[in-house]
Amino acid sequence: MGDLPIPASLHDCPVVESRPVGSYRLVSFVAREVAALARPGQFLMVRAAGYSLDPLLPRPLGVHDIDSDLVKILIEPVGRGTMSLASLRVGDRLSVLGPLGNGFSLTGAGPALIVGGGIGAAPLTLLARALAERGRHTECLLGFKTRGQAVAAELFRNADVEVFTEDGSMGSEGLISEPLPECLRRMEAAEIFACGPDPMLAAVARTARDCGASAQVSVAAHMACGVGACQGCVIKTRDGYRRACSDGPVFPAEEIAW
Amino acid sequence: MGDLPIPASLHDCPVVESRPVGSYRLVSFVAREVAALARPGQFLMVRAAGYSLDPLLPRPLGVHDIDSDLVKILIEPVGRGTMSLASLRVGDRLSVLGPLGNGFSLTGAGPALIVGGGIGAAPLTLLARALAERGRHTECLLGFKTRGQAVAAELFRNADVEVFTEDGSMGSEGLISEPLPECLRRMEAAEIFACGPDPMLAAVARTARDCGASAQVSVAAHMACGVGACQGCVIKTRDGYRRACSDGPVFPAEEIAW
Amino acid sequence: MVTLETKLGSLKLKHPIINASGTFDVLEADKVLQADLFNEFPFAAYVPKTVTMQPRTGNEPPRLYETAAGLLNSIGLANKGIESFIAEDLPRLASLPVPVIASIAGERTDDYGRCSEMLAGREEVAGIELNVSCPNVELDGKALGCDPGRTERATALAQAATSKFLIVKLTPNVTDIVELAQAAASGGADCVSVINTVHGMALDPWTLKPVLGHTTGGLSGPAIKPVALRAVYMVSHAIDLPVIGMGGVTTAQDVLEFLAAGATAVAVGTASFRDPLPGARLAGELVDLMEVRGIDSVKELVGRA
Amino acid sequence: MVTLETKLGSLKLKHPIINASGTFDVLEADKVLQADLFNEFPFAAYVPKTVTMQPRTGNEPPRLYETAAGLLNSIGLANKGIESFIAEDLPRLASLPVPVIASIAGERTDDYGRCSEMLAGREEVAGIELNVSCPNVELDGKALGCDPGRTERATALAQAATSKFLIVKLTPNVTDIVELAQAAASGGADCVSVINTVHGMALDPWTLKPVLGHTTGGLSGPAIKPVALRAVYMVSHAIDLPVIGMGGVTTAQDVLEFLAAGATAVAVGTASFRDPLPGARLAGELVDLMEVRGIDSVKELVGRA
Ligand SMILES: Cc1cc2nc3c(=O)[nH]c(=O)nc-3n(C[C@H](O)[C@H](O)[C@H](O)COP(=O)(O)OP(=O)(O)OC[C@H]3O[C@@H](n4cnc5c(N)ncnc54)[C@H](O)[C@@H]3O)c2cc1C
Ligand SMILES: Cc1cc2nc3c(=O)[nH]c(=O)nc-3n(C[C@H](O)[C@H](O)[C@H](O)COP(=O)(O)OP(=O)(O)OC[C@H]3O[C@@H](n4cnc5c(N)ncnc54)[C@H](O)[C@@H]3O)c2cc1C
Ligand SMILES: Cc1cc2nc3c(=O)[nH]c(=O)nc-3n(C[C@H](O)[C@H](O)[C@H](O)COP(=O)(O)O)c2cc1C
Ligand SMILES: Cc1cc2nc3c(=O)[nH]c(=O)nc-3n(C[C@H](O)[C@H](O)[C@H](O)COP(=O)(O)O)c2cc1C
Ligand code: FES
Ligand code: FES
Repeated sequence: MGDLPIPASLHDCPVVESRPVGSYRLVSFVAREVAALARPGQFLMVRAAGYSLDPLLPRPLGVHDIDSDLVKILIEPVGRGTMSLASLRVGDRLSVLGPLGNGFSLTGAGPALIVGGGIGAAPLTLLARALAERGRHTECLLGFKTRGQAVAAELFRNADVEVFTEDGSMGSEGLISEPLPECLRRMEAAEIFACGPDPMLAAVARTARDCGASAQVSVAAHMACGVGACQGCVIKTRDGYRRACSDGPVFPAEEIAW
Repeated sequence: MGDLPIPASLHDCPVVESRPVGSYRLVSFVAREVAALARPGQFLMVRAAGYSLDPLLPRPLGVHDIDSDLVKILIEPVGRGTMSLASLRVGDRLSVLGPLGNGFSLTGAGPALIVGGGIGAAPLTLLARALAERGRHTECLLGFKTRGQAVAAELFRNADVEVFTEDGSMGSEGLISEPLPECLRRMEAAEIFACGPDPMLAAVARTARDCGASAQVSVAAHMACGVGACQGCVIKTRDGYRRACSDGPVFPAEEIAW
Repeated sequence: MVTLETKLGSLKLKHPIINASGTFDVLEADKVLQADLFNEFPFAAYVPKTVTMQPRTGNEPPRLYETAAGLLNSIGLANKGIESFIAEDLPRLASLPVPVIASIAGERTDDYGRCSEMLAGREEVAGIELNVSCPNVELDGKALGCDPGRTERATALAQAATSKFLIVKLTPNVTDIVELAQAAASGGADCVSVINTVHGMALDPWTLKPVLGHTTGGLSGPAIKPVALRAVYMVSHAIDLPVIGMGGVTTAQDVLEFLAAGATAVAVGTASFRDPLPGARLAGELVDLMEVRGIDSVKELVGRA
Repeated sequence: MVTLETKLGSLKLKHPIINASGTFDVLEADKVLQADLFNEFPFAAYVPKTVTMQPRTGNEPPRLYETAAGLLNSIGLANKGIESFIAEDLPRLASLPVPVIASIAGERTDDYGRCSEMLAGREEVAGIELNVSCPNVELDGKALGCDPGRTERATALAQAATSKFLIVKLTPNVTDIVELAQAAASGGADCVSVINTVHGMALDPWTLKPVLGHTTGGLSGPAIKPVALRAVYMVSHAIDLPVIGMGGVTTAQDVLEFLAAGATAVAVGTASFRDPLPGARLAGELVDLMEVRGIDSVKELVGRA
């Protein structure tokens, strides 16, 4: 996926904003080079700079948004790494490696459907904007567990967004896999771009195949190096194990062995 | 030394001030119970509250000052524990166990000489005030490596303080062991109270013995529990190993096996 | 409704969290801490510091050094000797509302039998833990706990001397800890404790000489949790005795994981230095973690990994 | 004037910091990172990922999990096989400005001889590291690196097959690592690497099942530094060969301490995941630390603990 890889490097970045967005946390930091280079679907390896050796390693986080020199990430605090990143405050510093990974390929044409599940929505804002800039008709289906997460949909601003929650506390009730086929047909969408939990991505892959659309999916895996060196982040594909960090994180849906 | 032990407990304390004092850092936090109970020479086991498991354990720090509900500590950043404490900012929280240890015994009488070396001066401010309140003529000899540390002498406010630095960059040049005998004689001091590096404490012990004064010294040791449970903080005394945390940190100088 | 009550062999525990030997001293804590320890004891059993036949002054200081998420210690089994322990401490421990598990170590293999015999008639003692694994002393020449034959013999001697609940505490500093667990089982142990500290060392950052007076020490704390969890998992799958899991337990989540890995009870050591009375708090938080997972009892939890 | 130049047996190194096998891949890094790696290589030698006779796909994912100040991995020696390594990678590595130390592991003891023979004639290869200690695979039945006899034999086979600088990489997962070091020395090793990862395990916090697809894994990073430092100290005092120290090296202070403990060179593994090119930075900082201590050369530093 994506185009030619762009050189990544390690950046020391001051946090300039950190605010809650529902149960997520939106953190902005200054990172001029990353802001200039990053493309939709790429990710960063992010950790707090400082004396502590715990958490030890950076965590992979999607580039959520770019605003001149500022890079924004959206964090779901699920474990010690993300919790400690979510607890950083203005003035704290981040160590950031990136931009990394292939990102979404934007060479296609025709109507595009963006599908996001939970925190998987984070990197899709940048993508929605990039597709719109390319003049492609784009709609977004975003699915969340509950309202506390779903309020993150507001971060998609001008995009055409439909929200689903499992408990019906915001938008329509249900999983996005349900409206997906109907929506694809209505839009006559040629291409799906998806990021979210594995079962959602598998459903996207199935639906795309059934409807004759192509699909690009961004997968998740535990990572250590983020640059293809450790073989730690592999996922099962039709060609055997491939690295989520440097062969991905975006893959053509049909390549993944679900 | 000291009087009856006073029950200690674990407190969650917000930092309300953190500012440099030369190369040290003065940190104030709210800890009503500690403020009410702590006596000169007692210490606290202090760590940052939060997700990180590194640094793992609290560090022993003397109670430097008390101001109604506020407790103040003076930190010399020498390693990862003290550096991470020194990097905390207003709003961060501390986990504080204390007050701990016996503290200085204040039951003596007559002129008192306070001797502090480097960061060993930290707990002596409270002591200087307590001795003055008891109407005892008190003078302080404070020795430092260099000016960056010696500016901490200003924290002794109204006390009668003489400063020495090894490089002569502030106060008189030299080690405090040099003026010590002369000062003791001039003051006709009955008692010395000292805290600082071991060689300094040993010099104090020798001089006190030679001049017929008594001396209480506060010793340092690596600690884990701070409450007498782990046997980790022992120092050599005439009665064999004794715990710096619960048998000390203040000992009669003649008991220590230098 | 979640219940934390559990049985460790013949011992009834009100919850699965006990203290690790050498890291919590109720007699000292009672003097220093604001807590009513003899009425509301925070752990489900009390394990005092290991005692030996003769009093020991312990190793040369410094005895402690913090490492990344870990603690090195080289206390060297400083203790007042089993006679003073029996005469001075046991009577006071009698009024604790929880079972007392005495911990003993031998200078020679025979000592395990002799110490057990001395404790055999004492009602205050519910169980005996044989510490065959302290890395900070070389009692009896080479570490007894690394040798299956001698571990079995020490256990058998203790077993012959007393009918009390017998626990053997294993060292991780061996090629195959399962072999040692099997030796303890063959010797007649009722339970094994897994693990004692991991061999380690630190240099003073400035002088570059060993920090610890004893040169090397034992590593404990969160740093060794993965090592301990694996040992608990391996041992509990290999032998039929209950396992007390320990090594880095700091949070209720850690307790949950050690139980899932196969421990029937869990001991807290180094974490007591972050919070001096963690037992009751961890038990409370454990209930919450079990509730959200729909797990009703410790029994259901043990070994579910 | 501080000089960092050092000799690791017959290898000349411009400074004492190299990379640990499996944690840094110059061919991948050159694609991804903004750095002129083939001209300014950040380490003093390059050790590629271990290769085996046959290609290996490696273990079932997940293969990584972070623990307190540590990292568990169960990669399982995923590699393209020694033939592809020789055909595809070696020619490209030839232009590196530092010595290349190939790392090999055997499915059977004989493989160490066969792989060494295949590399013997290759000019690009300055040295060979025998990885007898990967905890994530059970090649050849039981771990060869825990058995002194087989470690000696594997070393002797390699030694017979090549005159290249021969390093044996030891596991800490044994009762006595010195015994294994002595076996490597008897087999004809020129150097030993100390240590590979420590056995460990983690459970998923939510499901309470083993996180790693392979159930257990190898622990690395600062958490194991005390274990590694002790091993380096013990081994370097016991045998006459140079030691490459590794295990948790993250800062220049760590490098200093490993050298003081007895290592002649130091390898950086997990820390490369915090900073992808730490070698040159650490070397620079090391100079400062040596200067303030009045230490002029690595030689003066090695073993001074
Ligand atoms: C390419 C990529 C982009 C990502 N973008 C974002 C983002 O924009 N915002 C965001 O909040 N999260 C994102 N994630 C997920 C994030 O990296 C993980 O949630 C994080 O690594 C968990 O670390 P932790 O220490 O908080 O949790 P841990 O304590 O390590 O684990 C908590 C739980 O999360 C699971 N987990 C741990 N590490 C990962 C991982 N790397 N990937 C998936 N699950 C994991 C564990 O199995 C466990 O159940 C992304 C992941 C990838 C691979
Ligand atoms: C009763 C008592 C009161 C103290 N009061 C103060 C105070 O008010 N302000 C203050 O800044 N410091 C005080 N100290 C010293 C402080 O506790 C140590 O500097 C601190 O523990 C070092 O931790 P670290 O992680 O920063 O250093 P480390 O990285 O652990 O070590 C850095 C250096 O400090 C030495 N060191 C480590 N721990 C200790 C220790 N507990 N005692 C002495 N040396 C140690 C090491 O040998 C090493 O050389 C006090 C110590 C005691 C025992
Ligand atoms: C300071 C200290 C003293 C210890 N003393 C003993 C002891 O006397 N007997 C014993 O069996 N274990 C002793 N241990 C080991 C602990 O009981 C426990 O097995 C080990 O520390 C691992 O648990 P943890 O990581 O929770 O501390 C001691 C540990 C520490 C840190
Ligand atoms: C992800 C990963 C992969 C590794 N792969 C190898 C390997 O292929 N061959 C090998 O000899 N050691 C391998 N190791 C072990 C390291 O080379 C090193 O010995 C160990 O990690 C300790 O060093 P560290 O704490 O600096 O990482 C690997 C370690 C990690 C973390
Ligand atoms: S994270 Fe190391 S190869 Fe992908
Ligand atoms: S620090 Fe534990 S006994 Fe003093």
